Amino acid sequence: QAETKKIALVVKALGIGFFEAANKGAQEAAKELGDVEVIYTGPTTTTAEGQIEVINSLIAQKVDAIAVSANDTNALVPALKKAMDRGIKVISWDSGVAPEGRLMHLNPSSNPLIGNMIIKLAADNLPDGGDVAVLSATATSTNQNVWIEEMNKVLPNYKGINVVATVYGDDLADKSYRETQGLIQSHPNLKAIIAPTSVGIVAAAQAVTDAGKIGQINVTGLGLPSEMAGHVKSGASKSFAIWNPIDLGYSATMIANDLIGGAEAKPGAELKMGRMGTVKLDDKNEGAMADPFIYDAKNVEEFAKIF
Amino acid sequence: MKLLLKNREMLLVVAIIALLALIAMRFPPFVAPGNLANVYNDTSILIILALGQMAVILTRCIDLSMAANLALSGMAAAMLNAAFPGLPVPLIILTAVALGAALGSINGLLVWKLDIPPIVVTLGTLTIYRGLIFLLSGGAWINAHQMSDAFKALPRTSILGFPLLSWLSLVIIAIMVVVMRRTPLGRAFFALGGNPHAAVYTGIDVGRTRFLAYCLSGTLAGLSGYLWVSRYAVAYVDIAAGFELDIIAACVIGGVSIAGGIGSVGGAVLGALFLGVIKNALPVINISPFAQMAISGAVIIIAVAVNARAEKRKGRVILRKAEAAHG
Amino acid sequence: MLQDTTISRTRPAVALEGISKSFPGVRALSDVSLSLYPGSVTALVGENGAGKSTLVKILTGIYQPDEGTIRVDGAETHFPTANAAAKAGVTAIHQETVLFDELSVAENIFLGHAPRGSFGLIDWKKMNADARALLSRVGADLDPSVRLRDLGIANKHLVAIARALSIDARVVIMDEPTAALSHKEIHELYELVDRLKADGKAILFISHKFDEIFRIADRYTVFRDGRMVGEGLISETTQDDLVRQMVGRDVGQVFPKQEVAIGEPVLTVSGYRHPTEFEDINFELRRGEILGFYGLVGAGRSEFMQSLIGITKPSAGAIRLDGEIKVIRSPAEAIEAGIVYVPEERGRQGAIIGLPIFQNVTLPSLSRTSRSGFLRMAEEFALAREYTARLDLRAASLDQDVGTLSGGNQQKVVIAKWLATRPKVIILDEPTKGIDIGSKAAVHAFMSELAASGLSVIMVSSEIPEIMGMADRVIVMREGRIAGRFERTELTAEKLVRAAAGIQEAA
Amino acid sequence: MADVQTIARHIPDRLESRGARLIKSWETLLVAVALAIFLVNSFASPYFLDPWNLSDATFNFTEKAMIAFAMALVIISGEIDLSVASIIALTSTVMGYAVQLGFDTPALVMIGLATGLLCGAFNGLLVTGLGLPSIVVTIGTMSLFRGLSFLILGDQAFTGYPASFSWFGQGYVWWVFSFEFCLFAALAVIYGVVLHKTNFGRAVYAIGNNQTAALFSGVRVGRVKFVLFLLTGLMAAIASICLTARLGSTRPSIALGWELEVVTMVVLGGVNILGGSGTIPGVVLAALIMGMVTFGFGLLNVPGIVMSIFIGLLLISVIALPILYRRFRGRRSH
Ligand SMILES: Nc1ncnc2c1ncn2[C@@H]1O[C@H](COP(=O)(O)OP(=O)(O)OP(=O)(O)O)[C@@H](O)[C@H]1O
Ligand SMILES: Nc1ncnc2c1ncn2[C@@H]1O[C@H](COP(=O)(O)OP(=O)(O)OP(=O)(O)O)[C@@H](O)[C@H]1O
Ligand SMILES: [Mg+2]
Ligand SMILES: [Mg+2]
Repeated sequence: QAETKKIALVVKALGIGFFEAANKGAQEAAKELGDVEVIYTGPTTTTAEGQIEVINSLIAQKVDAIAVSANDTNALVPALKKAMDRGIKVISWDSGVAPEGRLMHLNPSSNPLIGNMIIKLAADNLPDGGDVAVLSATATSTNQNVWIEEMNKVLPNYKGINVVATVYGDDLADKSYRETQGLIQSHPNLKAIIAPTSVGIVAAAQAVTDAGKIGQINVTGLGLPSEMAGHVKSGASKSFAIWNPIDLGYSATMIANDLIGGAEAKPGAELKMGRMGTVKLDDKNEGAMADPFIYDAKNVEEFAKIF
Repeated sequence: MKLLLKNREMLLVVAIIALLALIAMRFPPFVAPGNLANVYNDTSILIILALGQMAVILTRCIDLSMAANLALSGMAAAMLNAAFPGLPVPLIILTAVALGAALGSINGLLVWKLDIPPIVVTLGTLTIYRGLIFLLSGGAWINAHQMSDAFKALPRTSILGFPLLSWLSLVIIAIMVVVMRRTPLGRAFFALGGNPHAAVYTGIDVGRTRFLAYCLSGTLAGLSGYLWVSRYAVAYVDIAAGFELDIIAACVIGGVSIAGGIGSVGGAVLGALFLGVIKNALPVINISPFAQMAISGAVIIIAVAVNARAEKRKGRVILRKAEAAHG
Repeated sequence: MLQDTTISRTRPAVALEGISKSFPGVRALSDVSLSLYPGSVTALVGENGAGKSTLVKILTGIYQPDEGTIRVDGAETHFPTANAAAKAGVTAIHQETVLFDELSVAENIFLGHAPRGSFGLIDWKKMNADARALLSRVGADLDPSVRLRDLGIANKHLVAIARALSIDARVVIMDEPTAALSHKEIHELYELVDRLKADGKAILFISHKFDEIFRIADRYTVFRDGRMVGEGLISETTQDDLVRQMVGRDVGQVFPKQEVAIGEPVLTVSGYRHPTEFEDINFELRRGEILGFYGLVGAGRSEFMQSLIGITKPSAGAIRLDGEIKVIRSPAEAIEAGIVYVPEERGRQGAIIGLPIFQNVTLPSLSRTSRSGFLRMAEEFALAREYTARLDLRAASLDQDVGTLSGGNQQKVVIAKWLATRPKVIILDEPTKGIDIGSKAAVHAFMSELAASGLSVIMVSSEIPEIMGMADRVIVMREGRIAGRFERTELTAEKLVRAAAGIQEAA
Repeated sequence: MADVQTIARHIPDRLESRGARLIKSWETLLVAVALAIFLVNSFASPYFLDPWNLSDATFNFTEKAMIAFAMALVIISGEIDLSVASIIALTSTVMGYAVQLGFDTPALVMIGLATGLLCGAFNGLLVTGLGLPSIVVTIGTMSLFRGLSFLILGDQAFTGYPASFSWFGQGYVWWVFSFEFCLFAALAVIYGVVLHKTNFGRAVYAIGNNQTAALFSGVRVGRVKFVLFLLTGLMAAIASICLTARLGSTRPSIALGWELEVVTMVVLGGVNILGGSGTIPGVVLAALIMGMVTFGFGLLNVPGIVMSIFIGLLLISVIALPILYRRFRGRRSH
């Protein structure tokens, strides 16, 4: 009988709903595979040093694979390189690390698609155009920055939509809340707030509700149905998008298992993702899982029970 | 005595007005009464916490665990609400306050009965309390949708046009004024901080008084825990992480002497407001959010330097005393 | 023991029986008994460290006795806290000013028993009014709302006295209440004591000033080394008798002054002034001389002496050492130049409690015992042994924390520390303050030896006998200025007191 | 009484032998704790006793310990420096900026050290020059220094450090001994000598026990304290070089929260937070203990925050135990 393979799912920080859901998917994959044990771990605050400490202890335990959602694109590279030197398969998912530090990166969805999606969600509810603002996570988070960049690229396609400010809530509820208050203050004509982060979107919706601006300012972006259900119901958010974090955790685990099994991550390769099918790697060894899915008053209740 | 205290508080009032004027030049709507009320509301929790911290600092101690206490009490309140949505909110608040007081009393007991230096005690309990939140919640967040509407609504309830949170902080300021000025306990805080040795001669039990100061700061932290969690409608391990330093900074800016014995309710409130105005203003006057931290740091340093100037002991003036006596 | 029939018939208001109290290394009180009678003033006398203040603290609930009982009106009681003693009607003016600089005068008076108004809250209006009344009773015209730190030392003492009176007591204890008071205030205090006596209060009065004791006391008790060695009626004793009981030997022995040939000037101070503390200080100090500096507490002597070693910055003035002008900006430079200052506050400025004896001794001389910045323990022990032996230090080992030594021995360590720097000029600020009679004699003998060996000594002292016994010349300071200069031959206690208090020569 | 006065007594240098003092010392307690943790770890995880794993684990504490040495001196002198983690951030940012300007490794190191020294000098000046309480000053500079780093970097990161630079954080001197570990060991020796064997170290103790008396005794109190703040700045800069080299990138949030961990390490090492006592061997042991606890828990995949509970409990109990013990003994002897 083969020994159980150990796959570590390293997240940005423990306790965040999105990652808890990803863990659910990873456990599902482990059960399906039978001979895989998933170690769900991560630092308690979203710092690179914390993740390095975690990665070092995973290397010491001689895990077979590490799948990481990185707090910092570059800072993890030395530690992850060391892991690869010791024969550990390393992939990144959700938030990526620089190519030298991993075999492949699994994007939840393609970055241009997400960038387009978040601005589209805002624009769809603004037929006459208007001012919108972005509330991001930490200024250092890789994925948010990429999405905002992609969003700005397609901005000219949306006539009349002005992005008036980009602020950072650091993925802290209170800071996001205060930043939103600031936005409401300084931009009296604000029509929408785009928060491509699950912490920020909830805080922004709360701040808009408290300021009595429901109906005037629409909060949208990326969030979890379970956390956003109330705000969709109240009208603070008309719609938002997210990919399924359970699927993401599931896919990352499956890919890691495939790599342990001998598959090679190179441009053009197709890696197996169990029930999610396969992912095809591009020239940067990156692949995308699926399109983001839109949630609104019609379907949010149903998904809120799941994640 | 009053004059000098008044002076220091006046100085802060002037500083805050100057600050508001400066902000108004860049962004006039900031000083609209409605917005100022918002800023006050946003600073309410800091004010409440700063008052608790002040009591502790007055007795020559320090409470680094206040923010962790807040987070733990807040998480407990949120989890209680999530688990039993039917539970009356006042009961939940009471639980949070009691838990906060209990956590504060642990600090107090360690300082009182074991004579461990306060900074070590609260440094230790800071990490322990944070860790307990993780153990309690398993690291999971409690989100808005898990909280009952009544739970979230309380601090937002509007009375005479102002949210209850603002009123609550005003009530606590009033209570603290009375406690600090007109109860033996409040006076004992000042006396003991000014001269712990002499305090014994006046029948003040130094250890017990410090214990009570910690209970007070813990109670206020517990209350703030509920307020924080319901106001921001979310609870997780890291809420208010690092906030202990803001609390201490508010006290220091407000002229509370870190060496104990000197401070006032008015000063602490103004110190908190000063920080609150800066925090709220920076995002709207288009100063890079990244400058925020550097500015608060500079403000703290300037405030300490100014306060130290004001505090600097005048010489005993043997000569002038002689002249006065003869003249 | 002496028995007096008239008094023993009235019951004592408070009686102490067989009280003992030890501190680590010191037995402060052993088996003392003392009774205080209504309407009577008992004087408690004894040398420094005899245990007087310790007894006061036991009577006021600050210390707990190791053995013995306290009776109030015949009933045995305990005073676990200061409040308990106050409730039982025992109040005290303590020797240390146990006041709060940051609080108002009124609050200093009423802290712990402030008048309460509605809801049990402190009634500030009443407190200020009551404070004003009490202050006028002790003859102080102070605003009760002013902050204490803005008062001078004498007014602070008056506040302390008012505080003692704010408790409706039947036993009033005064531990050296006049130490910092001026003439006028002292007389007002006497009248106050008379009034209290007439009101039937029992009074315990502690003082080192005999004129005072004979002026107001009815009875006396003498302590020596923590024991009661005598008691009786003031009317049946004399000053000499009291001193003999206190000291337990001839007083002359205490000041073993050697005759030394005075040499050339070593230190010349000219035009020293400080904007607020002192001005116009000029004098010279000669080889082998002991120059006494006398003055009342707060006369500015310490402040001036500290300016000589660079702690207080003078605004003008110059020092010549052996004829050469020296600029001294820090104690380190002073030590280098050969001027050392043995500070008056032993605990705060002298001994470094927490460090062992030998490290205390060698601290200012490290440049001599070390080599290129690295410590050499053997040299340090040798130096420490040499100087502690010369002062006849009593200790278990040189590695012992100075904090564990008795006050007198701590003072010896401090003096050894400065001597080890091999100075030319040594300034001793209240060198025998708070040390026992044996050590005092040792310090005096040693001071004499120092002078004989060619050192120049400045001795700051507030004790007239010490000044008269030891000094070759005396400079009297008052309120930051020199108020008189006296040669040994023309020295009288009266001249010193007059100069220090600024009283004109009697007509 | 009389005979005592006449016979000059010989006072011995020390009462207890070196061995006896060693056994009663705090360090002995720490060695016992360290051994216990080592044993528990060895049994709890099969991966613990592996030279390479242990070597990797040293990175958990070496950088913090370097700062802890200087911090120990500052705390013994009765002050505290809470800005160290922010100095790391600012130093790292300035070095990152210098990289963008094309400086090479030796220049980067010099620039880093200079930045640390400047920060230390700023703290030192405020504390000794203006006489402000160090705890408040450094709470202020803690925000200021990291704030400056946020101001410079914003949402950016500096990367592209030269390959030779990364050796400071990733290089090995010999076999499993990393450069960082060797530097840690060397600094431990240097600080041990400075604190325990030099006049400067003696001055630090004297100031910590009684600043006024030290001043009266000719110790240049202001100068010594200023140097101590310079040293913490310098050590923070050295730690920053190692950490930056190890991460290969600079973000303003680098080393967030380290100040409390460093203080914890120092206090756990037996340094009295109120000043006056403490030793470098104690700090070294505390660093090892904290490193082993973190690593041991890490091997069991226990979240970091649970480890911090353990460290917090360890901190309080290690300080409370001797107090309780003394009290218990005192009660029995009565
Ligand atoms: N808290 C204490 N700890 C240790 N020793 C003490 C303490 N208080 C007093 N002593 C010692 O007890 C002895 C008696 O001191 P006490 O203050 O009672 O003397 P005193 O008679 O009041 O002297 P003085 O005339 O100088 O005021 C002294 O040797 C003193 O050093
Ligand atoms: N206004 C005051 N408030 C508090 N303490 C005072 C005041 N004035 C003087 N003192 C105290 O009285 C003592 C003597 O003051 P200072 O040293 O300046 O004068 P001095 O002439 O040297 O007196 P001494 O005879 O005690 O040496 C000091 O311990 C000082 O702290
Ligand atoms: Mg006394
Ligand atoms: Mg003096």
